[in-house]
Amino acid sequence: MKNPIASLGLGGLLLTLLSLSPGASGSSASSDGDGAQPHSGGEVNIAIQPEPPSLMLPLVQNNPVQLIGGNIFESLLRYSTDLEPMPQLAKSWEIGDDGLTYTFHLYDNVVWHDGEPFSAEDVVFSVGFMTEVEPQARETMSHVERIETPDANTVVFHLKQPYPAFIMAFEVGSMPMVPKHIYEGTDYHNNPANAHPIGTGPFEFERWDRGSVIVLSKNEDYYQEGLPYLDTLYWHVIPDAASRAAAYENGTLDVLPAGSVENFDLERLADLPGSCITNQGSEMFNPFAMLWLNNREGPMSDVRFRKAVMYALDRQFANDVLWNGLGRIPAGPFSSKLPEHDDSIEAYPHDPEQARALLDEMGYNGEQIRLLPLPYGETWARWSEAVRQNLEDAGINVTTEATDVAGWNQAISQWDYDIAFTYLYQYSDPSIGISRTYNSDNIARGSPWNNVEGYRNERVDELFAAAAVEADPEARQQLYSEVQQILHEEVPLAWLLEMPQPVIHGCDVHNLITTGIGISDGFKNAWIESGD
Amino acid sequence: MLYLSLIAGRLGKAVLVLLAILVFNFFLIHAAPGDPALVMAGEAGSTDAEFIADLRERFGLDQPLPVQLWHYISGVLTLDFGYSYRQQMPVLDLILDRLPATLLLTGAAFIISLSLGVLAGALAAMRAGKPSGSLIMGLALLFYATPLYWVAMMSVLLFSVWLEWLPAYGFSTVGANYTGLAHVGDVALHLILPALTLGLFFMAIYTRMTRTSMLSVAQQDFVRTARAKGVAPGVIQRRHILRNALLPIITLAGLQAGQMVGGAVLTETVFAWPGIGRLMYDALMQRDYNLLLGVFFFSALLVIVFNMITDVIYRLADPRIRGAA
Amino acid sequence: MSETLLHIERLALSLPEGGERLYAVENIDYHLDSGEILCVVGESGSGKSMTANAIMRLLPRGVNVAQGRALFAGRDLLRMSEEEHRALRGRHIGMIFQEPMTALNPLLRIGDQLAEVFEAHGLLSTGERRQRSLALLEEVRLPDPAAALRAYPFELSGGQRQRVMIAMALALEPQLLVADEPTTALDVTTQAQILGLIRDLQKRRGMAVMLITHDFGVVAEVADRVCVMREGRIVEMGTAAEVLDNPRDAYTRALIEAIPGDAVAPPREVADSVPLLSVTGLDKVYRTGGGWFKEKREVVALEGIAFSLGRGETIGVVGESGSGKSTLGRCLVGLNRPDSGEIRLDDVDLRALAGRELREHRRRIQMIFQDPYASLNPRTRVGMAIAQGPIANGVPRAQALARARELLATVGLEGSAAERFPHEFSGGQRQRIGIARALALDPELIIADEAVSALDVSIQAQILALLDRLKKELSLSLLFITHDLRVAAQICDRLIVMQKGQIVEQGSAEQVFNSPQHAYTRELLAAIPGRRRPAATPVVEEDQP
Amino acid sequence: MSFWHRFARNRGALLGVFILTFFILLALLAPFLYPDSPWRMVQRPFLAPGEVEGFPLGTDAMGRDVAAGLAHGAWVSLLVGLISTLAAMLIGVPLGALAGYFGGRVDDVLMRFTEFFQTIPNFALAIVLVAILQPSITTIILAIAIVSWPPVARLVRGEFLSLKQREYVEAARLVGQGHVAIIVRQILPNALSPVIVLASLMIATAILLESALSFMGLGDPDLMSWGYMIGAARTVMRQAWWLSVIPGVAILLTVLALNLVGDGLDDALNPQLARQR
Repeated sequence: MKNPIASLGLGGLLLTLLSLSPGASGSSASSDGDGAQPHSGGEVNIAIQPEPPSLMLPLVQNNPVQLIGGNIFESLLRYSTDLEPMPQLAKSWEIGDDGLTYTFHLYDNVVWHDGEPFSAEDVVFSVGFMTEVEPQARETMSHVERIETPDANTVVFHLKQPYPAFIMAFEVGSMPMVPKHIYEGTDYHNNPANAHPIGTGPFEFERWDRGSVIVLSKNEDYYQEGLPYLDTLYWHVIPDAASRAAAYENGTLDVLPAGSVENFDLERLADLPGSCITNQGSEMFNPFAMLWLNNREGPMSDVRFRKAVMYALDRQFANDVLWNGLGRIPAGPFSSKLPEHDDSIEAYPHDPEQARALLDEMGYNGEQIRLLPLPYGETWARWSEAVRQNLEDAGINVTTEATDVAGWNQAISQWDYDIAFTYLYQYSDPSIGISRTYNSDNIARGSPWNNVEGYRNERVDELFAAAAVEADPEARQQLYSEVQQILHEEVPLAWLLEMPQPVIHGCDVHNLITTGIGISDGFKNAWIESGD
Repeated sequence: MLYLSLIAGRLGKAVLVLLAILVFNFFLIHAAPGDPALVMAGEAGSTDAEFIADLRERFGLDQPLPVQLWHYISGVLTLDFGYSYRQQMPVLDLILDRLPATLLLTGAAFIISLSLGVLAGALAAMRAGKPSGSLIMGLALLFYATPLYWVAMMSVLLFSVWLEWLPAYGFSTVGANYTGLAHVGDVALHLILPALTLGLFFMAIYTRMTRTSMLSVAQQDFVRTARAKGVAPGVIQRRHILRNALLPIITLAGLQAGQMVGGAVLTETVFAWPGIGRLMYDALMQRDYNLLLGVFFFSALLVIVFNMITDVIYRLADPRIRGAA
Repeated sequence: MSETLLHIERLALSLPEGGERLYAVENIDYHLDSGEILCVVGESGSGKSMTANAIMRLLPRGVNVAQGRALFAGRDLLRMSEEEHRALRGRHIGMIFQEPMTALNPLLRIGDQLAEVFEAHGLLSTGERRQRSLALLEEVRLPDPAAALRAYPFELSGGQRQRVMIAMALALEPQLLVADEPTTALDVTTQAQILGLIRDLQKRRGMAVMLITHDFGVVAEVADRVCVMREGRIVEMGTAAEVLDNPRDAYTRALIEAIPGDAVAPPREVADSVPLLSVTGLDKVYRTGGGWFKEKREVVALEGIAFSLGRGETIGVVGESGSGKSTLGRCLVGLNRPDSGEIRLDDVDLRALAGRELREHRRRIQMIFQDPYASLNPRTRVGMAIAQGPIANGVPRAQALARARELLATVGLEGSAAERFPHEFSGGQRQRIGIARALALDPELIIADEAVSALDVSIQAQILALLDRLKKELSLSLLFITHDLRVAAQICDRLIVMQKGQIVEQGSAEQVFNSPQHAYTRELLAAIPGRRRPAATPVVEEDQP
Repeated sequence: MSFWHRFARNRGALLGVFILTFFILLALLAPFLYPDSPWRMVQRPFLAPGEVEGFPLGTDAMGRDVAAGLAHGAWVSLLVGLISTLAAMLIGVPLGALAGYFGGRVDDVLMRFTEFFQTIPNFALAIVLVAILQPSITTIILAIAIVSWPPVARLVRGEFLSLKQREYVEAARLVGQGHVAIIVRQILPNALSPVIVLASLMIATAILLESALSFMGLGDPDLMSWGYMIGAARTVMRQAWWLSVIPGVAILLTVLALNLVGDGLDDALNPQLARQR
């Protein structure tokens, strides 16, 4: 069982753009609460990198598409930074006591950007659309037995069996609403409307100068009175991180989504007068950096070697120097953000001597270990240099094999690596974001996102399976604690960091982040002080 | 008539070279690890083999390589450059969209480097052996030796961040919606830094070359003849020395006008210039085969066009070639 | 009429440090009167051009006036300001140079280059300049002057360009014309025409001419007075008659005597009746261009060439540039491939052979090249250069090198020369090395292509004498290709006269010289400079360096 | 006058030799001066030059010794420059020699081939090659060689075209030397001077090209090169300008020195040849 959001998660690999705060909150709040009154008007300039391939969010769900598309498209719900469902197109909803029926009551004054009314029929169509084009949606909706539309503004989902996570499925990136009157009966991928996407969101697509800028303008007919506040959103395509920093500095840009500048620049930019930084807005994703260790072959198949790697890593240094101390060092496979995290587990300390001893014990013969860095910019490059140095200091011989994104995908999905950087989203539930990495039935060549390290442990498989369907929280916690202890002992892969996802923006931009997916949820509530 | 047949001959050759480049690049690109489906699947985080297979089928990547090549080439022969997998737009549209920016950038850089370079080189030749001449050559050498991207970085820092004289990046001021002359002025302002950066290196080359060429022409007999006629030194420099010295520069300029397109990758990246160099880099990283091949095709086409223009100019400049045609 | 126009007093020009000598010229003292032609004669390196360059302020970098004056109409040319001097140049002093091919700006039309003379001195309107230019081209007897005005230099022949140069130099009717080797690069008939033209114009305009030359034939043709230079000093000066007929200085005498006379050498014994080489029906057409869209151009280089050469015989092939004589030589040695015809060496048809056999026979014909500077690999030691042939033909290296030393001795060089590089030798010495190389494969026939034309006269004579001796000692046959009939006369038994790829006349040297049958031969003979003068008998012995 | 004498007369060339010698020594002595890996994180990050004793050039964003990086980087930059130039020569010289010597159809085919490579913008081709073959020192050298040989081939061809007309070459043909001997012994040595001059400039260009590739993130991740240092310093330029300036100046000086030496070689080699012609 996977949440469709999972599909978005790894899109973050392209260049981390989504924000999530693992604990540490930003140095300054961007949201409400500073007393100022919202007012209409004004424009906001945001960095976007890389240039999205398309804005048709229902068809393409990588990060830049979602960053922009979240303004154009909407789903039934949004989720707060505490991951509580909030109204969006559905003004209210009920879940049947048996956990089998989900009833959504839609706003009745919603129109598409082209003026056509939005109705329950569109919801049904969208579910069909997404299950057709998107594998994750296919899986989520496999729990649905049938959908009913008693009237134009009501949708009822009947599930085959109870599935508590279903209420989390209506985030805009996973289940965006697609206009039935445009797409029904067409070849979705070649529909001319893809170039000019039509949604129900607070902003409409206006213009795209390829290579320069994407412009969205206010949806004057938005169904929520007074929203949005802003007139125009300019998404600037600037391929170079230093240029993005410079553009923010000279006032051209107002918002730098997470990952748009290098971490080294964060502190400086945040310290500029009138500049704010926040770590909120990625709670839904929970990115977690780690090293794949190819358990199948060579020294990595020996648990002592894998432990030696854990001892060799100086994770504190990486967090302090590369992540501005904003991240958190994980003790085991579960992010400390998750309630299921077992606090009794202690992190492996940085202890090269211990690493050396383990290597001696196993009889490591100095064979070359290939390290595959993540090709997503300078921070990751530096990190891999630091890790290589850590490993070498512990006596492991390392050669780095640099690749571009395509090469990385190829190497990981074909298991052609010894040690490789990656990061994955853990989401709000271990059964969605964590078990997929360790379950032996998830070992399959051809994808970079499954159990690519090749770890097999029947007990772990059992525990994950049982925990996913365990209704009793305590029993569930016990199962997850045991899993964590086993994994901590067997080190199928090396856990690096609960990654921070700081967003930098001008303090005059208010209400920027109001939900658990941050900027990706759009600028619906945002307003700018000067309003010029 | 002879002229026409000559051009026809060149065109024939050019078409062959272009086709060869396409085939070469086709295999080169397909030799790269990964494919567009894998990249897109990777971005989307999709784990589903069906999804990837579906993408491959949609892109026609499931067919044998020779078949794909045949489809591509026969498409190109009818001026159909295919569809960008990633951008989901016809390659031709994408390229034609970006081409003007690159032409503007390289054109400006070309004109700046050529005019300033020749001027500086001529001055240096006339002042050879004097401190001012050495100073010009020293500067030229400095420009030549400085990495392009480094100049770019430093000039953004200096002119955009510290002095705030010039925009740091981009093609025009976003959101300003200038029209007419104001738009032209705006673009021109944005053009200054990238064009200078790109032009600096070539300017240094032209400076050095002009000087060398002028000094060597100055040794030739007809210059002595002109002196013996009592022609004033300035006129000798201009009419006799510079004019002849420019011939090799024309050849070089033609070669380099083409190479500037390649050099623009760096400049376009640092300055966020929406040109075809960046398009190429992105297409490469995304394994957007059709787009990448299209960019290669057009940049090679540019080289060939520049070469032909050079040829024509050379013919106009040198009566001996004209006579031999 | 004779007033002194130019007076050069105790002129010395210093050379850059580290050279072979301190001064380019030293203690130069002469004068030039209006209306007279002064010939400054000397071999290369004698400094004969330096004085003229100093007057024109065209000295090469590093050469400076050390002392002395050059008074032109009473004013010192060497000390006046550049502006003053520039006003004189072109207007009062004109100059023409040796190399007409490069002396005109290739990118400007002839008319513009002529008009520039007026423009430089701010004279006449544009229209008038054109008119004067046209008149000038007529005066130098250029065919179709109107077309020539519009032409670019590359469209004119060497002779025509030299006429343009003369027209340019004479445009403003200068009082003094400086002509630096004006005919050296030209064919003999053209040379005669240009010399005639200069003489003619000088007479009509009464100007003074300083004519710099290495050729006493030219001196005899035009000079009123002669100034002979050697190693930067004047060795003899006087009227043409005095110097030519009665040279006081030994060097002058040697120079004059070294000019191959136009009398035929004493008839030699009749050569072997069995021909070593016989050539029949040789044709060669050069094709340029071609390809898809280019027009083909064809130049007939050889057409129906037939002759034979006996053992021990020397045949001279004479003709002007473009007559095909060099192509003939190159076809014979195999550097060019004839289109058709037969080349038989001792009844072996070389054209029918291939591979090893061909190589074996090719070896029997060797060549001596024109340019002693280009014919030796600058990076190969002399001994190796000679030994390379035998080594390539299978002789052991040590043996070949030893033989090379012997050959060096044969051609009059020390054996130690084998260890040195070509640039350490003079032109004459290099030509000896070239001969040694040709001998290394024990050839039966040697083809000498303009083998002495790049050399100074005195050296020419030595090399000719060497060839003559070797020919006798080694019983070689010789095919001697030259544009210089005087040289041909000195060494050849028989002569072949070529024009436009065809043999127009052949016969014994005596026959050809004394009773030329073909009009072209007569024209060639008539054009030899200084032919009126009775020739001195060649008495030069080959001197050992 | 000897080659060295003429060369030494050119003050710029001497300066070039001086600078180059410095960097070569630095490269050769790097393993002794800085026996530790230049990647080792040894101090606080972002130390300014001279701030802490023992780190005259400061430390980078990861606390690595910039001086050590510069020394080891000298080795990489010079090595890449030298080997890729040699490789370009190995492709360009034979092709140019064959084309120029045999002329005709051979020339036609080889020159079309050369033109082909000249028609692809070379920096773009280098990027594609390195990206496709995956960045490593070998692929970088290969890519640089592949994009930089055409000028060599053209130059050598031009020299061969003119030199094969020389009388001494014809003389060699007459005495029966084979094609190989003529190409290798007669023409090649005389064609080498301009090639050497070109080579010195190509080393400079190769160093620039390597640094540009590294800047684009296509450098060998295991080797500390100057281009890598600038590329890595780009993101911290505002915090620590010296991190991009120091290797930038090193590249600048090396390229400058190579050019000065090239000019000196040109002066010293070519007049001699001119005189011998």
